[in-house]
Amino acid sequence: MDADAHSHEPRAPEPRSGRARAIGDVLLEVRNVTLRFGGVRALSDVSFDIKRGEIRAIIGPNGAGKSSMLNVINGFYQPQEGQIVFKGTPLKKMRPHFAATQGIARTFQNIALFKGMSTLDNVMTGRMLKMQASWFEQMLYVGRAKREEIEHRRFCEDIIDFLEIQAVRRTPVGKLPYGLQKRVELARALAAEPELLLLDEPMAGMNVEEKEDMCRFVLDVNEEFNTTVALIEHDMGVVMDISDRVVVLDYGELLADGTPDEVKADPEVIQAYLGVQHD
Amino acid sequence: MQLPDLERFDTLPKLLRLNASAHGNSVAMREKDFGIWNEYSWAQVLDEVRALTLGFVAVGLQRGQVVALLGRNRPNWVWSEWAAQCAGGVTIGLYEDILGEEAAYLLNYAEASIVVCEDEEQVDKLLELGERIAYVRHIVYHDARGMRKYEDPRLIDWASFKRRGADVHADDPGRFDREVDAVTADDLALLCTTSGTTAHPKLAMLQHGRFINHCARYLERDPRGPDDDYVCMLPLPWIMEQVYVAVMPLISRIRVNFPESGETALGDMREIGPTHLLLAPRVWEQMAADVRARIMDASKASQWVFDVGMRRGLEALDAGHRDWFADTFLFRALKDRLGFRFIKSAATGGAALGPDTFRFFLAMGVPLRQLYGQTELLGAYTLQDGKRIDFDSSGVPFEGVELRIDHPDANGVGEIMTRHPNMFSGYFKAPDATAETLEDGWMRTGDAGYLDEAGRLVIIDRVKDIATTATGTRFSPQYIENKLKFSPYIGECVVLGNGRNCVTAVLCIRYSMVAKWAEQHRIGFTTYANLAANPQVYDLLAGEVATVNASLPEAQQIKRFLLLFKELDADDGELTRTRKVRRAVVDQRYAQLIDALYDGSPRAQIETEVTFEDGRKGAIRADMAIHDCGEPLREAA
Amino acid sequence: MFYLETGQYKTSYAKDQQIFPLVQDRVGMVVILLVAFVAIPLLSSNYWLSTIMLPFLIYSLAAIGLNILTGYAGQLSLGTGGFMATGAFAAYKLTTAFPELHFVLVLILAGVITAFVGVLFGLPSLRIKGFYLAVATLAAQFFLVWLYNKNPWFTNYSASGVISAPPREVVPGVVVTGASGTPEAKYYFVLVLVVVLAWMAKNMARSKMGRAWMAIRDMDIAAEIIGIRPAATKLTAFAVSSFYIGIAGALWAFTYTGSVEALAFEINVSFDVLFMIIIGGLGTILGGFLGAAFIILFPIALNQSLLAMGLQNAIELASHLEFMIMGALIVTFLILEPHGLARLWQIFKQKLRTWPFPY
Amino acid sequence: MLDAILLTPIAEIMAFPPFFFEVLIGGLLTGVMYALVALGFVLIFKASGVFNFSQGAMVLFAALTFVGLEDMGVPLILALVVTAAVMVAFAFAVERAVLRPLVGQAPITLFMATIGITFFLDGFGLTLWGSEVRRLDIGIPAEPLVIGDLFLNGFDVVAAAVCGALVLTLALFFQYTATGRALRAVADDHTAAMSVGIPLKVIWTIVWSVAGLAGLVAGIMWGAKLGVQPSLALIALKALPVLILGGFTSVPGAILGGLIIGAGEAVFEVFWVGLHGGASQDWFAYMLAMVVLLFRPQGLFGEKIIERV
Repeated sequence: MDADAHSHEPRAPEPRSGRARAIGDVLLEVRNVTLRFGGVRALSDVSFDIKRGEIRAIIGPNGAGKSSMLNVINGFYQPQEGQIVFKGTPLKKMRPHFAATQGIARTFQNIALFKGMSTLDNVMTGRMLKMQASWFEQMLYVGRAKREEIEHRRFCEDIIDFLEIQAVRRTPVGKLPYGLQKRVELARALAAEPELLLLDEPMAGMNVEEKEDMCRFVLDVNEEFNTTVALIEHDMGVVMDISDRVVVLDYGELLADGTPDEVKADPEVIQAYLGVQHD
Repeated sequence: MQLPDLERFDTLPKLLRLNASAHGNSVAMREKDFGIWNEYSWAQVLDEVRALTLGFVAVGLQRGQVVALLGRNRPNWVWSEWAAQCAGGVTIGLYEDILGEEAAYLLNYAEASIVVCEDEEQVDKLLELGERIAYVRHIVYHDARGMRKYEDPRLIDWASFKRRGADVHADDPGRFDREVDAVTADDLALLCTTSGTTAHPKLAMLQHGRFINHCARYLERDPRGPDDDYVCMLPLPWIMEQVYVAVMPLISRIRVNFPESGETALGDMREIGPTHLLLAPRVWEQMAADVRARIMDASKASQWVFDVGMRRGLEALDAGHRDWFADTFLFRALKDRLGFRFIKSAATGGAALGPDTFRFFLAMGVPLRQLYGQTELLGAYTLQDGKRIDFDSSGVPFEGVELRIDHPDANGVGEIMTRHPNMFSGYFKAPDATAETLEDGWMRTGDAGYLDEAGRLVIIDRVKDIATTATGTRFSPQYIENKLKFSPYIGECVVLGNGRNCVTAVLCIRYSMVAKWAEQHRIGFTTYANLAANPQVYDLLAGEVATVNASLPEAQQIKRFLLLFKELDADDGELTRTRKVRRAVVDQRYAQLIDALYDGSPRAQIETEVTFEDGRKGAIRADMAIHDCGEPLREAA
Repeated sequence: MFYLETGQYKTSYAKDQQIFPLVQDRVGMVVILLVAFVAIPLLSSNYWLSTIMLPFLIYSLAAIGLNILTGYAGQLSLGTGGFMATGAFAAYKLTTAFPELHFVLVLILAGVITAFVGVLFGLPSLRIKGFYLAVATLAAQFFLVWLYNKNPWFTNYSASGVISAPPREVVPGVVVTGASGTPEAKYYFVLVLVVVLAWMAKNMARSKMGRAWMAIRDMDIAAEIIGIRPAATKLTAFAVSSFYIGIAGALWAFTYTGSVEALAFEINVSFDVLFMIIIGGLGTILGGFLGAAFIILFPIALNQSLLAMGLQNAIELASHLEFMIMGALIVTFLILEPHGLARLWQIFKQKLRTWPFPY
Repeated sequence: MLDAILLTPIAEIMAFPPFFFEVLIGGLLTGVMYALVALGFVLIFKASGVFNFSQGAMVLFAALTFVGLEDMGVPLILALVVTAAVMVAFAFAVERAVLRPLVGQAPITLFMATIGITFFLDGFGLTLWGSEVRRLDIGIPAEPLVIGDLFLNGFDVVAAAVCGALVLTLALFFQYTATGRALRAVADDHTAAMSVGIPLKVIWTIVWSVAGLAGLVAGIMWGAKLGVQPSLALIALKALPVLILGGFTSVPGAILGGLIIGAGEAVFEVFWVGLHGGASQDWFAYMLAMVVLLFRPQGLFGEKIIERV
């Protein structure tokens, strides 16, 4: 990134106060989570919560354990200590597809799309859990199989329209430019109608314009579908603009937790994180 | 095609009601949305319009009040328009990309009381204007996404607007019919913004009856019917798109198809395969250029078929028949790829179209015709008959249209004056402007042109843009520029000579084409400037200029030209955002070059400021050769 | 000749999602079916029907089966021969134990049994991927063939271990198996089965199940977060794939060779079918047919050309050359067109769709 | 059933332990040869990430070439040298014609390409030399060796000794020489290997050559034991389950895996014959590997695979 990247960092279309949606009770709680890889502690006794309807950012320097945190939340890693409480139910052991059934969807830092499939098929795959057709119906393409293909297509088209990727509907995603791939991945996550959407650096590697678009989409998703969003992002401008509350991790430990303004003012954060970035 | 009895069905609402009752199940419109083409029958359209009409009634739209429409081309845009007219309202369409200031001006000028918007983006534009749009009482929006943050009391969402209409209908089922019956042929149907290049646009008042009658005249010349398809790609507020989409379908029941988005429009058009089409000249040019560019990347065999097919097709065109080889092996495929497989009538207008492009499409079998008109005269009123090959004229006027040339010069060129019984009834709230434009009921078009021996209209230029050399020769720089730009190798050009002793030109090469040409001729180059300075490129362009000169009278021929070291750029203020040359800027910025063109020097130097890709500015020194058209061409290496 | 697509707009998702959205493709399919059902039986000799068309159709079915597993779900298998043998012996045991059971039902049950065996040998796929899995499937190949070969129960204690397929009718009076079935009857029987099963495979591929397979193939981690259960999905792929392969094996023994013997399903059969899908095209139904046609026709063409070159008694040489050329072809395909003949057809079709433009 | 699985075999073993040991040692001796072929796999896998299915075909091809030359009257040493040269040439050809064009492709693609190579090599060898079984005599005495109560096949002992020596040499070469370390570096990180200064294609050619030479030795030994015939390729294919057992990247694993499978299949075949009825060598190795995979996907000696997200 060039030195003056912050001079034209993307501006969210609306100020935070302008957004209309209710922040409710706690949706997910991370309770004293400790995660170790062999002898390395990736996370030490981290606790925080995510409230319904909010945009929650997780920030921290490289290696702070942000991605590990997301991976614990959606069940890729099982923490050695602590637990995840989702919708009031403590979950000792989460598996990714169980997380999906519970309404947690996510995107990856390094796009994890199904490269051999078209945009539409990728998004349709996101509807997997909502489809009930038996294998027999699918084999004959009758009954629910056919009906669901059409119903869910309609739903997916809504998301395609929402994210403005109509023009690449039939394109194999492997052929799409990076920014569009990120959008398709978001579309696939949205197709699952998640209650909690985890975004791992949704704007990494994007240019200013693409970042602005992505910001708008994240805000719209949050507002339109009332989806709770937890995101990791490096671009501080973006984080401060769109998130309601921010968790700061450093070396696997919770450094601060609060509104963007509080976090910005926290001397420890400035020391550990911002200080490094803005020397 | 039997038109309905237009004496009886003399307003747009009555025609709509007629179609819904007589042809309720046939398809009126299609819109590609969410990946498929959704079809709307006339009955469905009437249902929508009825709900919207009564919605307007419910929120208190008075007869004669103005409803503004703002958004992308979609069926609901047209439905709202028809609904407003059913309720006795007058509509005004605002261009989708209109700026806030401009919108405020027009809304206030038209005293619009209701605005129908597409989405959050448009609503946002209006709400930012705050109290400056005081006449606006209601803003109806179609797409609710992102709207929850607004609490403006003027906002009404589409669903509840229609629900209010439905409630009115439930209370009083006869209301809609009474509203429709109350509209008369003399009522205003819409205000149409004129294409003012300067200052604010004026609003032409167009009446129901006249509009219908004029479109019926048009249909006599270019008939269309219920099995025909039109694809709506030009901005709806424009007069011609109003003619094609809002009025003609009501009379002829041609189906209107709306693409999914701007990005997908050409692909969507191909899916439909329209029978009728109207595109701006630059779109036709672009299409032809795209075809050529894509063929250049094709295999040798495809290129051979293309070359042979093109040659035979063009020869056949000139000879007045079709060529089986070209039709079978080239044009059938080509027409399909472009979506012209079913085309019956295609039109272009608004500016000149290059003869090469014209011939290209005619040879292919696309019956392309030039039209000419003004907003005040309800759009086109001359149209080529499509029987003779004719690249210059805009055809003969429609039945009932009178046309004369005011103060013709020796060549018969003068200002075009037109009148017909269906023209506009004046500018809205501007009687002075109306009086200025009309002369005994004749409208001053401001265009210079002449009638050829067959009575066909030939347009030269805007009257005010006609230039005169020091020796007294009148000529149209734009006319010559257009001819120059028909060359695939010339991107932009500025023809000079007003007040000078001869005509000269500053040319900008069309980089993509010249670069390809250079590659094919193994000419090395690094940058645009480098390529433009190449002597062989000069020779190439000299040939192009000579071709144009051959079609011009001696006194109007280009005597000297140079190839500019850079492209004219909107970022440098040399072009408008719509890519028209800003002559004054060019004159001032390149004064040194222009002087060199006239002082006989073999080269010209200049130091000037340019804007780079990344937005930085910097000074550049350039040195260019000047080509003297009297010089014999150097032998190509 | 060219695809003309102008005006082919879709007004519903059902139309947009049909197997052949373009009218030209639908017409083409009808023509192919007419050729298969009318022209070929009319014009072909019995020799052609029984030595070329039958193995072609049956191999196509096996290739579709393997393609479901390898091409769609991304699980490499070298156990096809073993599964085909399973189908053949399951059908044999069923039809000899219950002679009155309709033969189509026998085939389906044989497929189901093979599916079970397939799932059993697919279990390692839950833990391992790629060539690790390939080695595990070799276990199925060697073990199963050995099992049917060694254990006389499977051959109903026949002395020679080679047993001829008993005659079975599909409709009264029409025998479609063994030596007493006419080539026409067998051909039509197999053709109908293959057409129906190929259509079903396409249906699965374009439904939820197919997308789950492809998701697992393309990126299993992402598939899991969407809620796809990797274990269930992989095992389904093994089951469906084995079902197809099992039926193919039963048809092979009952209609083509007419004898049920384990040694007809040696490891080379596994390789042949694998080559079919590589040459034909991974992850397409069409690829199975193209690959099978290639593998069937190629040796014949080679033999003919060797004969034409005057090399009499060249049968052994031909079979060695066949190995060599096949190996070289596989490598060539993997290098030049990893997506096989089906992709070449796609590219050609794309040309027809865009000509004279290159794209 | 239980009887056939447990009681009878144990009883037989207990009844005459020396016989058990004879079988066991015979199996171990065969296992050394498996290990040699497996080492060829490991070498190639470690250095290029290619799972070389054609190792078995290389064994057959080397044996065919060798015996073919010998039958033509070429002296043994010369035949050995020429065959070795052919295997090196083959390595060059593979690198040039297969590996280089496929560089960067998915491992599974390369795996399938080696299946293609297998077919090519089999066909090529058979086209050149014909498919009849050929006897190969390299002068190793076949008298039984008697050690105490044990009767051992003398040929097996010598063959195992030769193979064992080669295995040991390779293992040491891998562990202690600069080239060996470079080869291991390549396996871990291709870019790192470049910085060592050895071009990848040279490394590939080396490992394929070495694997070819290992195949040659194994081919000669097996050929001398069983005759040179197409089924040699299948026997050599057993190196695959050996690897699964030992782990793909572990040299000691390959050796141990070879011994386990050699001994295991011999003992199983002889003492559990009541259970399976014979010819269990066809599949024993594969089934064992499959069962191991179910419980230890990384093999007995491989490192645990941690999946990073």
